[in-house]
Amino acid sequence: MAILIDENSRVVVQGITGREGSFHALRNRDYGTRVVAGVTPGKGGQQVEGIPVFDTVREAVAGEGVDTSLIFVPARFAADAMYEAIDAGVGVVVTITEGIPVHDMLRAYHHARARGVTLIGPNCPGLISPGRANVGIIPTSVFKQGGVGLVSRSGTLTYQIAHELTRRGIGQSTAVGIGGDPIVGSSFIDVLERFGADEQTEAVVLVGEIGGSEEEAAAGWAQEHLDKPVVAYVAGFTAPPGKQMGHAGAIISGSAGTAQAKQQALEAAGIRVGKDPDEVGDLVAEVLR
Amino acid sequence: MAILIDENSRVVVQGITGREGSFHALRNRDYGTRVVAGVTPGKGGQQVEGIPVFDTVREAVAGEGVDTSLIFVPARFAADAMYEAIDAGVGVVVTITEGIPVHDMLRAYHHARARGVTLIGPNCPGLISPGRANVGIIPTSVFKQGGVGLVSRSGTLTYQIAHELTRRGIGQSTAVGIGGDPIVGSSFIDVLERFGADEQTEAVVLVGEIGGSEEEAAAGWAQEHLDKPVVAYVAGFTAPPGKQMGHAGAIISGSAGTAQAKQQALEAAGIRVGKDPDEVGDLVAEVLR
Amino acid sequence: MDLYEHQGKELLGCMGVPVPAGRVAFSVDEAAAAAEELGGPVVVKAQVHTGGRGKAGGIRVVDDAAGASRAAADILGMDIKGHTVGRVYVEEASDIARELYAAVVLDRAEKRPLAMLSSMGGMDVEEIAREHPGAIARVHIDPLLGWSDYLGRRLAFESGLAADLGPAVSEVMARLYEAFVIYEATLVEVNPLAVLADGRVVALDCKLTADDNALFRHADIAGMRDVSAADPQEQMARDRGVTYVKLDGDVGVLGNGAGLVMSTLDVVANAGGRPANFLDVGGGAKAEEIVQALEVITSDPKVRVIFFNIFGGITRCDEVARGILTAVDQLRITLPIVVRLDGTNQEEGRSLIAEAGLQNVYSEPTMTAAAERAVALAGA
Amino acid sequence: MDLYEHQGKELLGCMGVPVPAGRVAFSVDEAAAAAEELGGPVVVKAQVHTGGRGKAGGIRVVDDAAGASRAAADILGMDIKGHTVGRVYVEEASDIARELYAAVVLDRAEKRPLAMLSSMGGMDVEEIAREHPGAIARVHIDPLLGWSDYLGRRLAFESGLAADLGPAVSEVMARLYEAFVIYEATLVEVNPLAVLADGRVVALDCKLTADDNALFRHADIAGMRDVSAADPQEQMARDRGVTYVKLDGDVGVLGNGAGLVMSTLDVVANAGGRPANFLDVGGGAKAEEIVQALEVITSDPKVRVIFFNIFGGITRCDEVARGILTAVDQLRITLPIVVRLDGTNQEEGRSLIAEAGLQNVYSEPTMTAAAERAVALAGA
Repeated sequence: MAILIDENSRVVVQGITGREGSFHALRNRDYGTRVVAGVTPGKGGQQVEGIPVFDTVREAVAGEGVDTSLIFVPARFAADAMYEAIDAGVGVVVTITEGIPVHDMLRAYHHARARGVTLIGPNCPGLISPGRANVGIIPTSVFKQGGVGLVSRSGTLTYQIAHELTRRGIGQSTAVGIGGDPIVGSSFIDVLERFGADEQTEAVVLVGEIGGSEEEAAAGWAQEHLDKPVVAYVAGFTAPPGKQMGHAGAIISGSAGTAQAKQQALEAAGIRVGKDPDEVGDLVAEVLR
Repeated sequence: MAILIDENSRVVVQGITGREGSFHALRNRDYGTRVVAGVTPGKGGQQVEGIPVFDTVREAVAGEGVDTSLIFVPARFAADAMYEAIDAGVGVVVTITEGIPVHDMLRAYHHARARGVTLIGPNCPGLISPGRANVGIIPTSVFKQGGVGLVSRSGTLTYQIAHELTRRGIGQSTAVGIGGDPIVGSSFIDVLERFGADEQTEAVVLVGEIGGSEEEAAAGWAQEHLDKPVVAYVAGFTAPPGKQMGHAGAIISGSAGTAQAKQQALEAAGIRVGKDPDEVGDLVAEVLR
Repeated sequence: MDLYEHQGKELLGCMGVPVPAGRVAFSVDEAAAAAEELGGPVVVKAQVHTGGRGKAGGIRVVDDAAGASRAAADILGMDIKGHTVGRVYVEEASDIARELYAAVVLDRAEKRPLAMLSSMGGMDVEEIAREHPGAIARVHIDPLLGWSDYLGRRLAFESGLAADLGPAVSEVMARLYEAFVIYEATLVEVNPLAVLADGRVVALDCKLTADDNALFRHADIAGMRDVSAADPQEQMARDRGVTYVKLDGDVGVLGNGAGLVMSTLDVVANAGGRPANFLDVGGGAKAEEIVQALEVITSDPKVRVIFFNIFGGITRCDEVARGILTAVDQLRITLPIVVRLDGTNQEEGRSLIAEAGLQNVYSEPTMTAAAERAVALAGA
Repeated sequence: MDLYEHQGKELLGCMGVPVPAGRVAFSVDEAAAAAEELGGPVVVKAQVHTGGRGKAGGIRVVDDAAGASRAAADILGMDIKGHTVGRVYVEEASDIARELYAAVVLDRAEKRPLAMLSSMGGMDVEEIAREHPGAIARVHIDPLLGWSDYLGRRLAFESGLAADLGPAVSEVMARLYEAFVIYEATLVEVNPLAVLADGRVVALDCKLTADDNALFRHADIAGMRDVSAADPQEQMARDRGVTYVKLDGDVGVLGNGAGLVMSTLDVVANAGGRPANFLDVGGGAKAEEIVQALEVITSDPKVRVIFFNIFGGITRCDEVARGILTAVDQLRITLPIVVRLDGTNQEEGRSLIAEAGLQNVYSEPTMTAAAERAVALAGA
């Protein structure tokens, strides 16, 4: 039945009248997602191609019964947008925005957890349950419905890996881009836990990158708690140490956090690691055989 | 089996080397309570009549497996003491201290709730499960073990009412002084909920006073959720309007919060209200018959 | 602790809430000088810890220093609901286009701060709530997370003020919440929050209640206490660290714990008597505190009998007994004292009283019996 | 953004952390003047964004202005691990009795700030952790609740410093946490935190990393950026809003999204090539940003081929194609460009490239094929 979002999800887009907000709201709706409301303060009462716009998330929840929010507001206002969604009772909050201050996310993370709200992102492409719903900026053409759960810290790598799966005829249950920032709302483990409980999901692909220790933690967790096959990919083997590679998340500090260390941890947990996206596709095909 | 504390509770006294702290720690131990540790920063390694003193609550938890804390530290340090207990994994935190700033309690309340920790007080006498344990400053002589749960916003009124019960031969399961401040860690409803689930408790006495709307809320809750008889007492019928009566909690504002209004709400919920502590004793004897 | 308007405005001003320029004045001359300094028309406002000063004639708009002088002469010394006006606030007059209501208050039931905004300002908030239900927008604030801008937007939209005043009122609400937290207030109320003819949004009045328990962190606010305005007996009680409220009757009541003392008042009333006061010695009172508490009670000439109702927890009955005996001796108290001691160290306490054998000190075993005895003695 | 020691100390000083008096100097004369002003013996310290300056000779204790002048002459212009010293910090010399370690850092795994205190200061924290496991006391802070005094007590007791230094180090830790929050840092490290001979506890060094994403709220910190220290190409990239890291090879790599670009580097390496750089145009790049990104890459003379790897989500392939075509035209690029476009508007993007028919622009359908083609062209 996919995880987090499906054909019944009722989505509000915060920042819907912005350029990216309206573009992707309509793309998501075109895919079949129930994009039932938008929010832009001061534009309540307007419509975006038939999607009603509200001044506050609270009104959108009251008016359209939304349960999922997709946030496109600028970085300096993004935490406030998350708080508004959480306070209004939205259960899944997906933030695409990049460049959110890390202290904002520290607070938002703990606030959301205390309220049982699932945050996805920020600095992420969102998530897609192929054939059911697309909430975010993921290009849908490379996805097809199926049994592989995909979870990734990198947006474009998510598409690349999905592309490798799809062109081998392997579909996906849900692909979740958890985001590349140092503090994101949902970790690999949070998503793996859901894939573990999801009947549609038969195998999982985990796409990591240098920096932090999320992949190592996920490897240990999967070995103990997940009884579905996992294939992994890690980007950044040739990244020079001590340099920041785009994501604040991709900082190498000493030996921990290197792609090599992550690969070792994953393999030690019995997880096969592809050397490039192409090989990941081959490995998944193998484990599904 | 009583509520919140019993003969298995392992208690740490924060501020044990102070005058009140040591006096009541020993009184509580004399009653049979397992007072297994004390905390006073800088006095770790000492003993108070055989009770080991630690520098931090964390050490007390590690060393003596405490699960309950009793706090006697001065008002300006009391919130910090609560945070220390919560962070160390203590499950029930009882604060006797009065005069704690209300903004400190606002934060402590929400912090404790988010962690599933039960706060009792502040500005309260603590609680006693007669024959099992006494955690606080309650004089034990007027209590006896039995089937009446007692919950009160006032310390001395708690003793007075227990006295009325005991001299009629009616024992108590647990008596909880929730404290008289505007923000306390546990409300009437929190305690009623526990009495409802407690097998030892056959009936409940609720002791309220003017100010706030806790009694009204508790009346409504009890009518819907509690299938045990409740008798109530409310103090402050002759208190002049607009005056603050000792507790910050006992402020009359307009008609809401008056003793009359509370009595009406309680009676409307089918709860009998005694006109003085003596009559409360009679009413309890009646409902237990 | 309630602050005067001018004190509250000083604090709000520090937090960035726009307030008109003004000066406090304790005399007619100071009021005239303040008006002179401010220039132009000014408002002279009685500073009292109660509402309704407008209707009582405590607010006057005047054109110049001479007018301010006359207004101050009328207002200073005025009695408003039992409060004598000891100071006025002289403030530049504002050209008001519209009056709003704004407040942040501690919501005890929800255990969270509550921010309120209404387009219907100027009148009493209970009146707005009664006559225009739904006209007050409300948002609760998570005390751990603090303010976030969406709360201001919600208030602005839900009060119907967003279209033209959205950013201004959102900003004021954020500043009021900051003041509420920084000053550890239990109430910050601005009524009216005025929209001026030139479009500015300013606080024209301010009611700020600070948490007494937090004053140790706020020397500036603690220093704002107007000791001259306090009842002398209540001030005496405060100096001695006991809670005292003067009432109308003749039975002096003293106990430990607010609940028990309130109950004692009720029991005295049920027995047909009239309490002279509420006095709570609090928890853990020592002998000398008992002496001081009796000093406060006996300073009220209406008191004909004293009812001591103690149920000891942290308070020890022996300490209380020692205090009573010392006080009777030191203060030469001849009034009858009815004593009821129960709880911690009750035996020692009762023995001390019995052994002293004082003629005017009566022990009673129960609260009801003690109340009846006290009421009988008051009538004797 | 890493701050220099003197900048970090300035910020810590504002938060109430004790720091010695000091002056930054950009020349020998300024260093001498600073020493003169401070009086007495001073320390002259190279200001560089790297560790190990002591071993490199970048720290000198001198007696007076003349000594400071000589030290500054030696140190200014010095190369320390590839960083040229452009400024020194002249600080009053401290009489050190003991060296401690103190830090507050963002713990990504725990998603909470972590405060650390150790009695073993002066050496590298990794070294302390390796050689004296257990010598570093650690506490996590709840970001919603913030600091509370018990955390300082725990650190003091658990690091064995409570007996004589408890209050002082607890206070410093509270101030460091406040600095961490107020300045929105990801790291505040004081090593050594020194106990002086007179008992004072002062920060003798400071490493503070501010969150680039939060600089819009901190104009003071943003203004501390030393543009002269940045690599000119990286600065050029920053000015153009793209993320660029220079590497050693000859295959210029450009993609959207850090993960994909890193993967591209790996795939180039797997194909036997050597990437010349990491360049992430980020999400939603427009044509003009593509042009600017190509301007950065082509400014590196070592680049022999450019590999464009785009998988469009928020980025649209047609925009990228337009950018490439414009850049080739405007910048007169003759280097071979291998382009791989997938995702949003991929058909339009590929058509635009195909229709333009440029000789030096090659389209490839897959990432691996494109990498192989790029590596082959680089070797050609």
